[in-house]
Amino acid sequence: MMPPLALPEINKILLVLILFLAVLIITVKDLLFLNFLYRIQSFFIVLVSLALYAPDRKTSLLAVASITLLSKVIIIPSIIKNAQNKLKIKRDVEFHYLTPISSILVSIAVFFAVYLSFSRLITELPDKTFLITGSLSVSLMFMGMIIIFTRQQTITNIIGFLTIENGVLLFSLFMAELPLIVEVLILLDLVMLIVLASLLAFGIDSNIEEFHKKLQPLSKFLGGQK
Amino acid sequence: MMLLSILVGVSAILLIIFLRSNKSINLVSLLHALYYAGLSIYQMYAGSLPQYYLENKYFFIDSLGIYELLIASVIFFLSILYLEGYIKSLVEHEELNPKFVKLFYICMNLLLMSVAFSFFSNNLALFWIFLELTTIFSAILIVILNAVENIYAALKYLFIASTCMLFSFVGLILLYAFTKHNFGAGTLNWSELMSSASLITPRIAAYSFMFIFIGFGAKAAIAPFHTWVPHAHSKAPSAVSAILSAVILNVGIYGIIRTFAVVRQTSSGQIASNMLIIFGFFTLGIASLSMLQQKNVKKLIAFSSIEHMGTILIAIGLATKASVFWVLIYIMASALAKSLLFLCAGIANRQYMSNDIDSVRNFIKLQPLASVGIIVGVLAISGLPPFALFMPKLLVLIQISKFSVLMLIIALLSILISTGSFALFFTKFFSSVDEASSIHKYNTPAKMKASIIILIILLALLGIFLPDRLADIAGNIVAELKI
Amino acid sequence: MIETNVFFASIFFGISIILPVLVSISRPIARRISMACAGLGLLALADISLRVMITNSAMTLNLASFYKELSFELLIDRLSAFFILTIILVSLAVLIYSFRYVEHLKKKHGKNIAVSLMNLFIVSMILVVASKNLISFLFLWELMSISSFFLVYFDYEQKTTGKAGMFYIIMTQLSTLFLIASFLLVYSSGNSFEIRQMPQNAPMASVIFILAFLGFGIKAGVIPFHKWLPYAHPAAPSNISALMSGLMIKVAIYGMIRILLTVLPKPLLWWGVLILLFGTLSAVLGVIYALKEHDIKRLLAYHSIENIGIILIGLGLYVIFKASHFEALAFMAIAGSLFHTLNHALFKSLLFLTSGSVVMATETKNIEDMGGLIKNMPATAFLFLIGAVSISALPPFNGFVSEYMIFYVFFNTHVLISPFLKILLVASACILALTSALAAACFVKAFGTIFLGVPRSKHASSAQEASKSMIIGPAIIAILCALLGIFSFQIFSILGFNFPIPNMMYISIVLAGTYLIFFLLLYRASKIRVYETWSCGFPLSNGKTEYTASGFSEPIVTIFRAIYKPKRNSTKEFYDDSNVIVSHGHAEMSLMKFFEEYLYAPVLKAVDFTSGITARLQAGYLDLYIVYVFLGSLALLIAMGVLT
Amino acid sequence: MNELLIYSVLNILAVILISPFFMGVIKKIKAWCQGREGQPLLQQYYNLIKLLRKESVVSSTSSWITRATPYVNVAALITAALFVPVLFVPSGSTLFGNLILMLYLLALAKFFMALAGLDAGSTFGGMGSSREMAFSAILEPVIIIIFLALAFMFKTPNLFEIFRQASAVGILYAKPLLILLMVSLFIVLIAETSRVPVDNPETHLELTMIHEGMVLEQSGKYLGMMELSHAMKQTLLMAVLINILVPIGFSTALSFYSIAISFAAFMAKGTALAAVIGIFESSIAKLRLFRLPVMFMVAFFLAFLTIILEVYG
Repeated sequence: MMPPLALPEINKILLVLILFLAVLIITVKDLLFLNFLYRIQSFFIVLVSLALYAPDRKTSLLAVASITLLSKVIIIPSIIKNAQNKLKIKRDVEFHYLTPISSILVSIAVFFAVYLSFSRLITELPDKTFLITGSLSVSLMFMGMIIIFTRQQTITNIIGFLTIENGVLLFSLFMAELPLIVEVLILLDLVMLIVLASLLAFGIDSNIEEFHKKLQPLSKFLGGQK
Repeated sequence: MMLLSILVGVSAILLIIFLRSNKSINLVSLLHALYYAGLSIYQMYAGSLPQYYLENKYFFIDSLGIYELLIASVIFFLSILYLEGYIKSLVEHEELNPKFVKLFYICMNLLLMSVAFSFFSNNLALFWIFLELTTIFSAILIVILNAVENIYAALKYLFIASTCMLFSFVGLILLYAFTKHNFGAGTLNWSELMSSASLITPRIAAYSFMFIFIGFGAKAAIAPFHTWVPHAHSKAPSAVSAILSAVILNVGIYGIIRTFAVVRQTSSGQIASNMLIIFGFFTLGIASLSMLQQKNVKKLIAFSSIEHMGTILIAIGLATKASVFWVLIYIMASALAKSLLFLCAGIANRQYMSNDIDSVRNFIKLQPLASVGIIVGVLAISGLPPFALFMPKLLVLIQISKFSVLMLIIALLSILISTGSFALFFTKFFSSVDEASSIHKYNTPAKMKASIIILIILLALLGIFLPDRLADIAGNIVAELKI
Repeated sequence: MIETNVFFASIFFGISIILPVLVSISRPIARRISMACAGLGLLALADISLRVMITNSAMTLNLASFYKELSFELLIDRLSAFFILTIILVSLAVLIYSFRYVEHLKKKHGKNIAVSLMNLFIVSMILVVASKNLISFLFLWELMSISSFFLVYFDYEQKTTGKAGMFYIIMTQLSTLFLIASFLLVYSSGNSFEIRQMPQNAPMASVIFILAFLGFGIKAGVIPFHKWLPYAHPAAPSNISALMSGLMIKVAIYGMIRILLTVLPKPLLWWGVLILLFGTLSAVLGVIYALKEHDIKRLLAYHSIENIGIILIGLGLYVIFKASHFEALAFMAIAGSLFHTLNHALFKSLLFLTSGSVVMATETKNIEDMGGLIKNMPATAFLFLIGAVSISALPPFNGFVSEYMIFYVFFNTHVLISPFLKILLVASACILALTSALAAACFVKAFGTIFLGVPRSKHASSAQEASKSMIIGPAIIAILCALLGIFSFQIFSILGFNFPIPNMMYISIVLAGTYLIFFLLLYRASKIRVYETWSCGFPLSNGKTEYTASGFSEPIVTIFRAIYKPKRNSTKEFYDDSNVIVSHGHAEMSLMKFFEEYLYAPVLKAVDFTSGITARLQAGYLDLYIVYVFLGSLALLIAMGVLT
Repeated sequence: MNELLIYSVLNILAVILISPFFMGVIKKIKAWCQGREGQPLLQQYYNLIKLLRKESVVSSTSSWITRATPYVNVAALITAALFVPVLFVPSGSTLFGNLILMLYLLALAKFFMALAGLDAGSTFGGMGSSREMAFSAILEPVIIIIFLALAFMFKTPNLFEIFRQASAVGILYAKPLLILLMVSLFIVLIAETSRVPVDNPETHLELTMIHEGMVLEQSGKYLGMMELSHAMKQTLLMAVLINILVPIGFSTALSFYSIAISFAAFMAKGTALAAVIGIFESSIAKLRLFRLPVMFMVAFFLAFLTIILEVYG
């Protein structure tokens, strides 16, 4: 579980980069670029797992790295790209609830909250790096959620969801080796993605905003007005 | 056993792929459900529990699993019985593409399998996987209808449930990492966790329970993670709604019970208890208030099942022997009542092609059996005698009253509000009579009627008498969980 | 002997409930067999309870068991037997009445179900009263509520019925919830569901009492929880109204008495004051509201509230005197209130049944459209009159005796020590007097407008006398009303109580004797000529010039305008611009519904508002939902950090 | 038992026989006050006898209620007469003497009278019944509180016992508070017997009539019976007032002489009270209908004051 001393530094740098990418994802409007950013983020995760692999040479980590590379860096982005092409949407312009700047501020706040909360665990910790890695990856999850709820396009939402998943992946990479289950998680992810993408391909030719308009009568009778 | 189950499942799916007529497909699915029902009943009487399968004990069966499996398979059986006529009508009205009927049944069988296997899993991670699979398959069952709303309902379901489930995953990893640290070898096996729970550091237990709770709570419709429930339930075909509310939510609760039982062995048990109770009350309150102005019949039932989940959560949180015993009976009774209501609402949906209560006219005259079903269902779900929910509800309330009077009052108030909403719904539903309206009567197929009748009978029988064997099983569960 | 009786009774009841549902033919035979069976079952039970009543013994019975100690057990002691007998007497008459009445219901289908539900309702009431433990009490109590709800809801096509049914079931559930809370506290005190005495000085005693009082009070229709009565009664068929008003609200009284006698046998003084206050309020407001009603069944419903008030006054007196250690007076008070319970059960069901016949004959519930029915329906009119006289507490009928017993206790107020209590009781007695006088006024109005004078509508003039079973049923009750009044002293002696009540037998002999003597003396004294009514020379051709029911109550409305708060709305339209020549106008007078406007509406509004907010928060936007997840999980995380 | 029987017969006969006389006295006094000579004192007896023999006209719309009411009235009043001893109190009986029962017997009579008022379907009858029931309803608490006050003072609700105590002590010395109570009782007497500030027994004008409206349709023997019972009611209420306030000469034992003295004393006191009533009636104007509750409240207040003084004094 414990990587040698030099490696945490690399990992920390990678982690910070991943978080930075998440921040970018929060702010960027162009969907293609968004997808690209996600691809890079996933790639960094592959790098993280490789960095973790380096000291112990556990093959399971290598497997995780390769599966991640395959699905998250190659397959999923291309599926999304396909869907995007079908939907003919280029940009996701509007922001809800939070402006990009406040999103970033909230993310920082969330990070501190998570950090403080996890610091309660410090006495139990075998590995003090957990505090920083763990809270960074959990805040990545929260950032993913921010992406989902500030954006309107389903595709952005999916990327948000995938960001959350990246957070989980990171968390599990740092915490423990659960090769089987992590791999299954990634595969499940893939299945989910396929379902979502086919959903998009089948039914949705509009964004949620238009859908809200369609739903106006319904939401009125529910008493909701936004 | 595992192999047999897989074999049965796979062969059922293969048969479905090769068979042509809808009737025989339905029959195969029925048999599949019947297999699990038979299995659970057989284990109930014959098996010495728990039994482990596979070398590393990844799969097992114990009383809680058997009990949940029995409920789930009965609901599956009745829903599939009901499904044939329902699908026919869906296809007739072009709400379902005939091409998808097969896919529908395949997903149904896969859902059944994943539910059953989630009960068989002796491992949190495996359980997590099967739980995730239930999300995917049930989402497909929702999305399969030709309506945009269904897609959005499924999207909400997928997004909310999976997001929360990812938190569960974090919890799992946390637990695994620290059991590895403490036990020497990491484990997520229920049986090992239970037997050496005292070795888990309390704080870690609390944190992982919290993370796990978010995900399982979302599957179990616990506020504020419940929001997918009304949408998914109202848009799904009624038989699927019945399964969603009576089975899928229960799988979530099952996970919570298991994890809670582990955490309770540590000194963080109290925190977990309080968490469950607080969330239970929050759910109860939100759900009962949401019911009041609900005009969509199926949403109303969905909120009611959320409300019941709140009560169940409170009772689990109280964690006394009696509360857990009665909450198990409660789970069974509410599952039956909810599915009865959904199946009857399905008939209303076929009759008026809408779930809106304003479109209902002359229901008693058009659908006498479904009317009886709704009457019984509403009575049963409101916890009124002589139906199954009365006693467990009362006894759960007793446990609450022992805990605190204030909580009792809050619980009673929310129960009143939800009963009131049902009364509103009930009177509106039946009192909308229009002699002049010329609604064409929907001829309910006999099989649909049969499943409703069976549910009514079950609810009535369990209302006046609790079979010894069921009580024994529930008692065993309490012992197994070391409550 | 007892076992065979119970056995037969349960078989008969079983048949009476199940048969009409199974046999779905529209001919009356199944219904009749069912009602006959119910009657036989009642008779079989009557034997047992009479025996218990007279010998003052008790018997227990184990019916069935749900799980381990959760069983349906019966215990018939004297109190239960008394209530069972009350239920049996009224139910028998109602069954006889329903024999024909059910056939007149407008529904083509559903008559069978109505009969089945009615029998279930009767049986569940009996079983509630006989319940030995709280579990079976609650179970059967709910069963009773549900069956009565469906009976109220029987005429479901009407919009008003839907509302009435909804209101009824919500109120009845509210009552059950209070009861559950109270019972759970009783349970917690000793981990047993047995209806038993609470441990001495239990700190929860007052809480238990308050909760039970609220629960039973709502069901009994105590003001301000009374609103369901005037809604539910007009909606239900008349035989059901008779059962509900005559019996079901009495079951609530039974519950209250049971709590006071068995569970909390050492009541505190302030409980008595509370009961007395609620009782007095219910009595006087009940009758005041009744006076303004012109819907006959609603009027009767308000009178039920009034009489429940009187019963509660008796109970309150019991507690006050018991807590002050005047056992004899306390006993008299509770006996009075029990006797009034029986009496009210009788005469109220009599009134509901006869008014049911009237409603059926005239096809209206509005008494302003009736009139002169005494000519076409002499028997019904006579029976109604007996009911009216009894409920107005006029001697020598039964209503008088029970009210007398309560008054007697009031007249002994001077034994109490606390001056506050003395004054309170005096005030309460005065209000009780006012109540009974107003009740008499109200029944003069009701009887006068319905049966006397000239018919006010076509239906009223062509009304037909009710069929035989619809006369025999009420007639039995009417005879009982008279007998229970005249032989009250003797009946109490047989039961072993010597109360200082007047021997009504002698009074009746004197009354009847003088009546007869004068009748015989003056029989041939003069001729009798029949001629038109003198009306200042105006012809009295139709009912237009008659005194109306609203006219009748006008002086009372004016006197009590502080309570009614009559509002007068009038609008005028004019031909010319300077508003001089009135073209037409509209004027109406409405009476304020105090409790609706100031109690029910605000509560509903608040609940509605909150539920509106919750609905709006779940309006179907995914982003919003993810925000909830975000906030929820963040909050959990922070809470964990703070708490652990 | 024997004593009771004698009491019953004597008391009933006395009340029946005396009642019209007091009516006559009041009429006479009123006539004198108006400067008329007035009818003979015994005119009421002649009237009664004539009415009882006269042909009765019954409305075609009316039912048996109209015909039964006079009998019920007379029967109720005669029964009530058992409860108020005018001549002597029989020893040790609780059978009669019950204030509440007496009150309710009066109510029985009133109930039927009001029904009869509605029976013929005429507007006047309805109006009479309506007003009568309304005002007697608000009078009821006043009567009860007076009786309660009596019960407070004498520690018994039994009128026999009260009379016995009253005649045993010179009551005004012992309980001066009774004066207050008797004022209330006087107001009740005025109201219950439909006298001037409340009702005007002389007119048949719809503005004023209450009691007369109800008996408007009665004639012949029926009217006679109604008049008789009305007079009896007055006598009974007067007797309560007299025998408590001035129990001088009232007999508590059964003997010929004492009863004769008692009779003479009662006639004298009754005539005096009747004169007071007549003068009172002549010297006051009819109150507006809805001002009446105020007057009743005065009576109520006095009785309530008595109780308060009794409780705290």
